[in-house]
Amino acid sequence: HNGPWTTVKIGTEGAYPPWNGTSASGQLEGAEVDLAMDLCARMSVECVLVAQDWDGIIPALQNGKYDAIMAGMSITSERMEVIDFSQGYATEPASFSTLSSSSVASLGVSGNVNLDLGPSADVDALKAALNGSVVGVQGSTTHENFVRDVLGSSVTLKTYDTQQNLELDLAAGRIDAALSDSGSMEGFIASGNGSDIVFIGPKLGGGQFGPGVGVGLRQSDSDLKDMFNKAINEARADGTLATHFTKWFGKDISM
Amino acid sequence: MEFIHLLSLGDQGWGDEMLRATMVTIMVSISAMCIGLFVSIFGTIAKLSKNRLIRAIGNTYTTVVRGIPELLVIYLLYFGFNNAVMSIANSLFGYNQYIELPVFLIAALAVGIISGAYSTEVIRGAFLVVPRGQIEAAKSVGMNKFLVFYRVLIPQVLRYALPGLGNVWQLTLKDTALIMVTGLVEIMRQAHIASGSTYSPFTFYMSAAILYLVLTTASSMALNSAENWANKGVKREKA
Amino acid sequence: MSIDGICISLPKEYLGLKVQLMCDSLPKLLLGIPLTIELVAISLSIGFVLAMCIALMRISGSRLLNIVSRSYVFYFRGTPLLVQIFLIYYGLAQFDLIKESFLWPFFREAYWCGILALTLNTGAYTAEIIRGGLQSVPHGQIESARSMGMSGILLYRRVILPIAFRQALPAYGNEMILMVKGTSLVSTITLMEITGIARHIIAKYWTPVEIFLIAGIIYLFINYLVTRIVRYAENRYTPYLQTNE
Amino acid sequence: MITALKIKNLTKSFGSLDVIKGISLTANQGDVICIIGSSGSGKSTLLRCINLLETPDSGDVWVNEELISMTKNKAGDPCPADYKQVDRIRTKLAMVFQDFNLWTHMTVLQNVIESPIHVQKISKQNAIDRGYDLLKKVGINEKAEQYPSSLSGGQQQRVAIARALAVNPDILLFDEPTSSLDPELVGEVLRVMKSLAKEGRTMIVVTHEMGFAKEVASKVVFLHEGLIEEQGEAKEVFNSPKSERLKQFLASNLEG
Amino acid sequence: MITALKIKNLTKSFGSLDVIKGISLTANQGDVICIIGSSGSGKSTLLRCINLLETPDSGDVWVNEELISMTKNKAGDPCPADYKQVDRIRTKLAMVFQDFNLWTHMTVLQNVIESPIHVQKISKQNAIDRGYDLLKKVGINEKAEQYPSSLSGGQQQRVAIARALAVNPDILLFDEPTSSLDPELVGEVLRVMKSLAKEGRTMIVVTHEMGFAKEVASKVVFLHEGLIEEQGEAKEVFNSPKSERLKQFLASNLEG
Ligand SMILES: Nc1ncnc2c1ncn2[C@@H]1O[C@H](COP(=O)(O)OP(=O)(O)OP(=O)(O)O)[C@@H](O)[C@H]1O
Ligand SMILES: Nc1ncnc2c1ncn2[C@@H]1O[C@H](COP(=O)(O)OP(=O)(O)OP(=O)(O)O)[C@@H](O)[C@H]1O
Ligand SMILES: [Mg+2]
Ligand SMILES: [Mg+2]
Repeated sequence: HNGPWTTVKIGTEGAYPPWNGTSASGQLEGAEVDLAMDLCARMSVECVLVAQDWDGIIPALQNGKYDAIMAGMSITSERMEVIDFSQGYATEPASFSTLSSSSVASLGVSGNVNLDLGPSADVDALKAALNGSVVGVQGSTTHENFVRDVLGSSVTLKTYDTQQNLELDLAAGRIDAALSDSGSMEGFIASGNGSDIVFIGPKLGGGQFGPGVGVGLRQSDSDLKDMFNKAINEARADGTLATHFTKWFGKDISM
Repeated sequence: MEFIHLLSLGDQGWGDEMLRATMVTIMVSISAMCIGLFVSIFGTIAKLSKNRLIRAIGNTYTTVVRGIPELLVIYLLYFGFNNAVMSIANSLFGYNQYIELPVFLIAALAVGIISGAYSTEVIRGAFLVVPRGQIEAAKSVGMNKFLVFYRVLIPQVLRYALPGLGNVWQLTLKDTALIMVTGLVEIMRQAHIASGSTYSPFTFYMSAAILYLVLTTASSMALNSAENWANKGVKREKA
Repeated sequence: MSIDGICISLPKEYLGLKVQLMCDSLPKLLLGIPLTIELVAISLSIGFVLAMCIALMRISGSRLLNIVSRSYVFYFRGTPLLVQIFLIYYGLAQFDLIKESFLWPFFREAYWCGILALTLNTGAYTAEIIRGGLQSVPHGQIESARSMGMSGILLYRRVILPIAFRQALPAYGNEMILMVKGTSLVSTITLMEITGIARHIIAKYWTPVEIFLIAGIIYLFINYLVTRIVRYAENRYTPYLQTNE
Repeated sequence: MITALKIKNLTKSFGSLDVIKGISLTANQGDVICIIGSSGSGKSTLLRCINLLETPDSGDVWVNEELISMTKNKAGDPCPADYKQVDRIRTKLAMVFQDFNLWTHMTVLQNVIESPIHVQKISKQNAIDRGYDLLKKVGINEKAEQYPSSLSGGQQQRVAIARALAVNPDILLFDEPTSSLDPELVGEVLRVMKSLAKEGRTMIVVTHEMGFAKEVASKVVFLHEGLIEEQGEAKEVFNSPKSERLKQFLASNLEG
Repeated sequence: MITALKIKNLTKSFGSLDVIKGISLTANQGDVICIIGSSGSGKSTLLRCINLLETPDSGDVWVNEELISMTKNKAGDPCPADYKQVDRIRTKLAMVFQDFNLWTHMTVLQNVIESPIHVQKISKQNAIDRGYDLLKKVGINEKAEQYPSSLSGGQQQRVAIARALAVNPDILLFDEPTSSLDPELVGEVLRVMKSLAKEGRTMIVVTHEMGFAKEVASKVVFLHEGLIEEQGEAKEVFNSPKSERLKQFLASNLEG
């Protein structure tokens, strides 16, 4: 990109509430949408939000369809090979959920696990409980990576194009359990459509899930990365970062 | 009734979004059909050409595009076209900025290229069924190549091609459902978004189905009257 | 030499395409072929039987059956296959009535939902093809059969149906190709056929163009085989229609 | 002598158009009856009523002195009382159509043996043997394995005749069997028909070939507007026509 | 007297099949030349070579004493030297086809006035007036506004003749103009052709209608395997054929 940034296009999915969703008036909405507006104001650039299916969200960034991704995308080493990230702005643990009537529901909820800290008994218990079941995740996410790496062939993996379709199929009983970020699933449970869904096992962080969610950027745009880092620092310092996430998640998941 | 609320107009319902998306579907379909017809002119010329190489190019186009799932053609264009345009711009003009093609254009192009392959087959077929004798009759009264083409061939080709092109139009209309993957908010994507946000997939996919039915029915009625007009002078075969 | 060996020997990139990656993903994509073929074969066979019933309903003379078959064909030819797939898979699960019924074990499975959607879709198109075939049987050939004492089932079995099927063969060949292509859409409801696997690989390497190119070539090859089979059937069953081009 | 075919007071209309207005006709075994008349006079309809390809409105038809029994359907329209009888009688009454109507999906031989095998339940080998004989008779046995579409019109018509003969019919009905043939092909078909006439086959022939009628017809029937305007021996009818209509018809037909 | 048409040493082959093997022929103004011969003898090909619907391999054609100039294309195949000349000469040489080949997307009148308006650039009103006259001449003026598909074969063929006459040609070429007609329709077309012959039109007619040939031909040409086997006055040729081939041909053709 030549010259100073005046307009920044930001790609998001619009199907991952409360991070980013679509309202009944057809507008994008969610914590990241508010945050994007806030950050752009701080960077003194004009912001345009672009909706993009998750499948193509990284190729479209590389294509130049937009300049940044804010789509609840976790920072991982795998993604770092093809794109760059700003510093993280939020972190939300992942957890498994299931229907309360399901046999795996008896596992119950256990504590927090940081996968960076090595093997955990909670994870082993989870693996044992899920043995032979069908587990759904949104495709090409950290959640998918976790299921592949840790649960491997002990479960049948189903991947979905959106978090919402994953939620629909969990509620419909087509899968035994779903792995997703806790905040999204809490939102679904709270919406009333998934009222018989319960969490099981530990809340997972670190490891495959990476250090948190950040702004995805092209590797060539280091100037834009600096701008975002600076703006995020400011937003964190004056508390607006926390305000945005509290508003949408009902708790502060900012980092 | 829950669905009335969901489909209401205004900020609380998705009715107005669905209608707007229908307009987008219509616009993309029309653009794609036009692009397809434009492409099919060259496709037909290529496939009827005496030159083997040109004929091979024409055949490859129709065979490949009709043999690959539409979804893949759209994906390939969506992800590959920008790259291709940019590398061409780069190698020809040394221009190395991101060139952004509007999603609408890419979507219309993608469906247009598919539609063009089918139109090519239809138009080529129509050329071949114009009775050779009518062309000879035109030559025998002294018409030159241009007159034969313009006064005898084209009117008949149009007539023979019209029903087939009508089918291509219906196909094009339905193929636009697949461009939801490009992010362009047409009927199918709007239904997808709305059903995801409201967790009422049946309501919205059914609405989408009905909207498509309305479009296909209305256009087939229009096509029928066009055919009747073009078929003046042709006896209807007895049923 | 293993496929890995071949792939390594290729240049990493050519014309901006990641050639090695394309080569590596080929065997993975090929694993999707059995499911693709299975979906096509099952939905085409059931769809054909369904289409026969629909076509017979259409010519049965009963008003009710006629309206039912017309509406069915109207709906499934007038809407995109993708809508049909989504409606059956996601749409029906919206109703508790269905989730609690004996049908749920069927609708629960993406596999069966996919087959159902593809079957209903091809059923509608095939019914029209069969109807066209029946209509194209020259009236004189039916009359000459009648004049020799044939009637009823014998007339259908020996003269009308054989001629109709032969007339319909090319159109049915096209329908088979449409079905092969149609299966790519069931990747949207979690089925891992060729396109499903392609999307999966893409999600890992973020290289849609390369992977979809390979997938496209596989489809092209399958459709080439379908064309050859139909061509063979045409030569076998309609030698009198073949032109010596 | 047996009456091969007897028609009494036959009528037939299409909607408000009365096409056959009451025709009676008798053919003894071995008769060759030629039906002539201008276009639209009802020749084809008469022929098609005989083997019930059209259902007559009223009147009776006897084949080999067996009456085809008719009844009325629910709507009050006439229809055959017994479809089995119709199918059986149709094999006694083979028809040769103007445009051949060979089954395009079968070879020449298959066309000929189809009805004997599947309708008359003759053994396949017998049917094939007889089929070859018939094809030889019409001079086309070397084309047995070809498909009809590869034959000339005259050859196709000869196959159609062989096919009609294959059910061993008592009466042959011909509806303008040469009129869709090129002039050069007419000869070969007429030759075959003449040989059939010499064999003593009963034939009812709608034709424009006056030469043929003169040569072989035992009786010529002139149809005009759904009625028999004149009938008699060929020589008589052609050389000294009585009715004004027939005179006109013969004049216009010979001029070309 | 002007030579309307002169052909010298014309040859034409398709691939390895020599169809015309060297034919010379002259037609004076007002001549009616009938070409007869069995199927495949090259009659149509000869006619089509005259107006260059087929390009002759060698030989010359003069129309109204103007030589159609030929040259060779890059591949070494013969082709017209001047396409403008060909188009011009074709309006002097109108052709009437066996299967009419009327333009189905135009009414009868439009068929007739198409070439005068667009090729000869006659004013539309003039063309229409002349068109009606011609349609009246062939007895079909009341069908002017109908489309060809609603006409009978004989009527279509008469329209085709009117269309050919509309360009005011010096020579009319007919290729079996009655052979795809029902026997009853043949008469009406032959009547029109006879009246043209009486007017003194130069006509080259490929035909199977011996009666017509006898009546109007100034010369009958018998083609056999691409060569003129015999020619002469009609009476002479039909009544005392010299060549064995012609005798055979006439025998087989009259018998049907
Ligand atoms: N199925 C039908 N429906 C309505 N009208 C019919 C039908 N078949 C024949 N006709 C009419 O009945 C009349 C007699 O027809 P028919 O075919 O018997 O005449 P034809 O003497 O055989 O004439 P041609 O020599 O032209 O074959 C014609 O006016 C025709 O239009
Ligand atoms: N375009 C062509 N390509 C190849 N062969 C041809 C072509 N046109 C004609 N022939 C062959 O040339 C020969 C003469 O054909 P032509 O049509 O001139 O015969 P004809 O005397 O008009 O016969 P008919 O009376 O059947 O019309 C035939 O063997 C025919 O198959
Ligand atoms: Mg008739
Ligand atoms: Mg010819």
